[in-house]
Amino acid sequence: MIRAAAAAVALCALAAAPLWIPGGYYLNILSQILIYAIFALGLNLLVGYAGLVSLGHAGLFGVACYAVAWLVAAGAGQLVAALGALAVLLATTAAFAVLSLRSAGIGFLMITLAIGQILWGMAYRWIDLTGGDNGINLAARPQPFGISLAFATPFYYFTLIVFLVALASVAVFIASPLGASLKGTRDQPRRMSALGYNVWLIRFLAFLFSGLWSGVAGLLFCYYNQFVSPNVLSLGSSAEALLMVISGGSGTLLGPIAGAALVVVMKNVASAYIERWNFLLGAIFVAIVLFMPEGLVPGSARLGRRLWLRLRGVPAAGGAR
Amino acid sequence: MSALAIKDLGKSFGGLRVTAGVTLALEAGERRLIIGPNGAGKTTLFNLITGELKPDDGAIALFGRDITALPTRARPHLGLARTYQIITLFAQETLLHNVTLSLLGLSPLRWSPFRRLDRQAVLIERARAALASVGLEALAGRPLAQTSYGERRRVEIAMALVQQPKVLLLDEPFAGLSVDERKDVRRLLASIPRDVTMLMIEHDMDVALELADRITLMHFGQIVVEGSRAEVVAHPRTREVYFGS
Amino acid sequence: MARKFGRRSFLAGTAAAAMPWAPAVAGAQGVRLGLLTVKTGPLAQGGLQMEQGLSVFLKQKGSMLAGRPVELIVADTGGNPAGAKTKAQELVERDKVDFIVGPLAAFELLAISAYIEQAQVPLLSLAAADDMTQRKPNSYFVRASATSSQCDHPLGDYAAKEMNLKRVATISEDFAFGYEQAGGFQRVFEGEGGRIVKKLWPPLNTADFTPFLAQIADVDGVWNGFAGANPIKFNQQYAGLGLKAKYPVLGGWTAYDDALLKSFGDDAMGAISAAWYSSDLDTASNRRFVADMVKQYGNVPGGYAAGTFINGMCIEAALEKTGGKTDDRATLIAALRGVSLTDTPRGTFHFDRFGNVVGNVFIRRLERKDGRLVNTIVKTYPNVSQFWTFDEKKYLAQPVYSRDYPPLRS
Amino acid sequence: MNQWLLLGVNSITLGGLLFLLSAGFSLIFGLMRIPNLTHGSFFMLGAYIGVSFLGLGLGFWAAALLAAAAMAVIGGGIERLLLRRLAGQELAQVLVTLGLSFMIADLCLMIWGGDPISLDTPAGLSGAVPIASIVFPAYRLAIVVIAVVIAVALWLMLERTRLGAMIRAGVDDAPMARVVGIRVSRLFTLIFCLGAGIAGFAGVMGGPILSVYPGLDADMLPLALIIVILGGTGSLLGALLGSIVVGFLYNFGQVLFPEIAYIILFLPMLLILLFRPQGLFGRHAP
Repeated sequence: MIRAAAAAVALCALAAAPLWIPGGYYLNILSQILIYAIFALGLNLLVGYAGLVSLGHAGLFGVACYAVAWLVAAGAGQLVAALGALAVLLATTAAFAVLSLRSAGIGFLMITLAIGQILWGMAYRWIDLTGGDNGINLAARPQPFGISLAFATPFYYFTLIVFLVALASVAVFIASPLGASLKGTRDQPRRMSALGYNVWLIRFLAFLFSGLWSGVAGLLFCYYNQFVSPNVLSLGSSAEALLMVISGGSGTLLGPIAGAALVVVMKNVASAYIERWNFLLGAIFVAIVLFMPEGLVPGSARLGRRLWLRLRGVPAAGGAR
Repeated sequence: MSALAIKDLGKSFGGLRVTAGVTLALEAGERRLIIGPNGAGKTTLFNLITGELKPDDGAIALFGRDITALPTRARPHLGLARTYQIITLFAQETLLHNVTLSLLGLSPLRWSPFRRLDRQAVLIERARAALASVGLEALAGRPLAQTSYGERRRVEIAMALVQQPKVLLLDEPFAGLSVDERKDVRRLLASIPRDVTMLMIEHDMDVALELADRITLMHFGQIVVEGSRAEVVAHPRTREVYFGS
Repeated sequence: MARKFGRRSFLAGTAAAAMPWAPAVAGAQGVRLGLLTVKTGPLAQGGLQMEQGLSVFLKQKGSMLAGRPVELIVADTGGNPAGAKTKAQELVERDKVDFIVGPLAAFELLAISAYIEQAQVPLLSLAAADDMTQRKPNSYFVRASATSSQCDHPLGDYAAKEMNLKRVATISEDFAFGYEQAGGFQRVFEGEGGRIVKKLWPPLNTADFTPFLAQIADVDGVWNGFAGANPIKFNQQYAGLGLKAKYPVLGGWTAYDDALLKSFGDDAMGAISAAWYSSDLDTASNRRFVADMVKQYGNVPGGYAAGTFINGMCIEAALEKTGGKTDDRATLIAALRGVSLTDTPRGTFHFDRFGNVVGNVFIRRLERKDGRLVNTIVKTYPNVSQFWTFDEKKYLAQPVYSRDYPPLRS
Repeated sequence: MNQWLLLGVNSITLGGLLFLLSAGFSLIFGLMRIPNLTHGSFFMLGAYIGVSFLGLGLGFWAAALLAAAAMAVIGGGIERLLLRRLAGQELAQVLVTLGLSFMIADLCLMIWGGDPISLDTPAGLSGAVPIASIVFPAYRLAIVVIAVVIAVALWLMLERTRLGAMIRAGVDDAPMARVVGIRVSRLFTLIFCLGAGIAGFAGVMGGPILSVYPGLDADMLPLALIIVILGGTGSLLGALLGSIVVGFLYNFGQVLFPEIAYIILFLPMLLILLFRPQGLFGRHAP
């Protein structure tokens, strides 16, 4: 009940954001949070639910970014460009997955890092295609059903719809038999094989799903900035997305969203007031590990429960087990 | 036709031969006990049968079908199930979820990304029934991490049984259990339908012998003696293996 | 602290922090100046100097330009394109600035170019991307520093005519700023009879340049276009391999920027460089600027600080023309592009029709004087246009300088 | 001809410097299974601390050793206060080591400013040494000597001392080492001190070649990762051979394959991960 009510309130607040957030600037920040939240939701499918830590996901985010910008620049219509970009993205993701799923654990992390760096290097050097560090400009945002997304409010709603679809799809997936299978492969991969599951294929499908949302976020990012350069594929970008997932709470539905909000707000809003915001962001990550190692969302829930019990006079220890 | 037929199976780790020329045939419905000192290669044999290890040479057949090259994941679908000596379950999940996962492993439903697992009534009822059959129905909703060792052993067995295997491999099902728990598990194993072929590793001869039709003694990765209880006990090689004389 | 002009006053900051969405209230008739710079990460070196230069300028003016008080709002882009875009939006939409100074890097500038055109806010950037004032111009853009290739055209001329070099190898980071600088040098140098025999392109994050330096042989000189922290590394390694004794070295403005002089050892001595600013220049405003920079920050200024200082002068001159008014953006940008100044730290300059500077380029030699390193001006090329002496139309008809253009002659 | 000789010599000297960078990373990774993403920051912070010691008028070697000591203390503190609690929690380790690297990078910017700082080559090593038909900086050759000395010292410690035996036992099987009474937790702190100390020392040693600048951390960390992947994890010999292989790949790769300069190290790293996950010289996959 409480959950449903909270979800309804959050949904209303998001839907009414243009009313209570004055000014396009902060609405744009909110759009950015949603874009990164989609990215983090996608990455979390691997990191949190498959137990596969990727340090190369910015590569997928970036490939979609470049593909749509390139296709539009080459004269394709927006819809064709978006679909084409998704096709390119899925092909890249499939190759990425086939290579990296040869390993798990640290090996997986290192392979994804290497592939990510190779994609980044290609963005710099394959100048004919990518424009090198000058990047590619996207002439205009798309106009779905004739609605212009040029301004902050319509773009925000467009992003919000995509975000809600992403969130719903991830929620459905996690509750599905396939989602349960994925979590099983995270906890006991060998046992899962012995139970009749195709661990590799389950991971592969999760990778595709993860790549899909990472790439959709890349598309939105390209529409938002109307510009793409190698920076989006850098190791720093991959690390940033991973930090969002872990700091918010990996393997939880809402964690990545909280992590995305934390990083975007620190980078773009707090940095206007705090000169050493980068230090502060690092310190927040360290503090999260110290005080809520499971991440912001599950950690706050745990602290909140303890506080609630204490307020009601129940000894804290008694509430736990 | 044998339910499970193993022919000349060999496996080495580096220079160490852990299984050598093992040949074994189980008739349908047979209950076979494997005994042998630690390091005799019993669990390795199980891992070879399930495919978790790849044999260097030899062949494994299930009901006449050669499964030597078949991946591990395909074997449960042919009716092969096993339990583990070292418990490898899903510690954060409930008992019911553990058994449901086992059941789901054989169901095409496992590929569905859309349906809700917690609404698959048929599946869940079967899992619940399996838990009831091992006497754990009351604990169905409890996370596995909060159960006792004996309860987990029974979950292991429930997970194997729920797959309705034709051939069941049991790796030390009585290990680490109390006297009372042993009785429970013994009753449980005795109640398994007679048409299920069973291969069991066990050190506790007293309980195991009651369940077994025939006994195979392994030593240094090889089969030393095979026969009825009396034959094996009486065999001089058995003494040699266990008493070193 | 000398930084007090660098940011909003503490009070304003906290008030805004309490109500972050409240657009900061402009002072009575305040002119609002936004600085897009980089204060975190690897690019912070130039970014911090940009802030220092503009702060020194505003302090000299008592924070009053054309009779109006000036409020400076500093935004840290973090040195990436998306950050630049968001911070540009912050300055335009939340802080309602009248001018933006910055950003630093070309990829930041390119990321916000379309937005600036649409928002109609005059932008004064140091980023050098040639095409921003050539093939893809922006009508709200003004560049008082130089295009990437602008200083290297005269350097090519100087290398061929005055140094009599015949065969030169070029080495620069493998990205657009490197290509455009090297292209400019090559075109003029080869036009005057010289020949580029090898072009080397180490990737941006190269730790050791030795594999590239090992390929240099049989030349009269080596031109480099490094930027950021790489010039220090390059000159250390170049000298360490004994190449400095064999082949004289030339460089663009970022390679031997005056702000780097305190970081160089003797390794860089004798280097010939071309720059649009030199702290050695003897003009009244430059003497004062250098003195103030040394006094307030202990730094001899280089191009980054001088660039924003000069941008401040341009803004002041434009405001004086419009009578302090900033509302009519078309008039404002026209006034800004019409600015023509004589006494500036870089001497006389004006803007061309694309908003790019036409002004001095100094050829300097790095020497030790009174125990410290200085770039001594050995020749001044006055009124250098971004098109050098080429015909503008023909110039624009050719592609922008790139890795393979002009091609290496075989 | 000269070019190839120069590249060959430089491959070995660069390998020496890279060994100093990666030895600590490899030890920490091998024993504690922690992918220490702060390692590049240790290298950079060590170099900056060395700069400050040099500024106090200390000699080059004294500054390098003191920087190493300071980094050992800092590294030990990080292990005691933070990583200690996170055994086996890979995600939390990634979060905390990356968080620390953000903090260290910004701290260096605050304290030492953004300008690059060059370290003077120590007196006596500033000249060049003729090798056949080329001349080569004496300092770079000295780095090889130092790398060899440190490699031998580490090897002796690992193979010939009781401490080394305990470390080896810990690398092979930490739970078993605990059972036989080795205080693994103290061992971890010690290894972290050692790893951070060597990284800090390497930062100062690299100063006269690389200089010190913001972003040095991010330039170095991937190199340490590549070396450990190529050489194989947890073995000193692996780190040494991996460093030399990277030295050769880097030097000859940049010249022979300029078109793929950006990925000249990551491509081999990927191939090794795919086809020989235990590394060129390692025994176990990571």
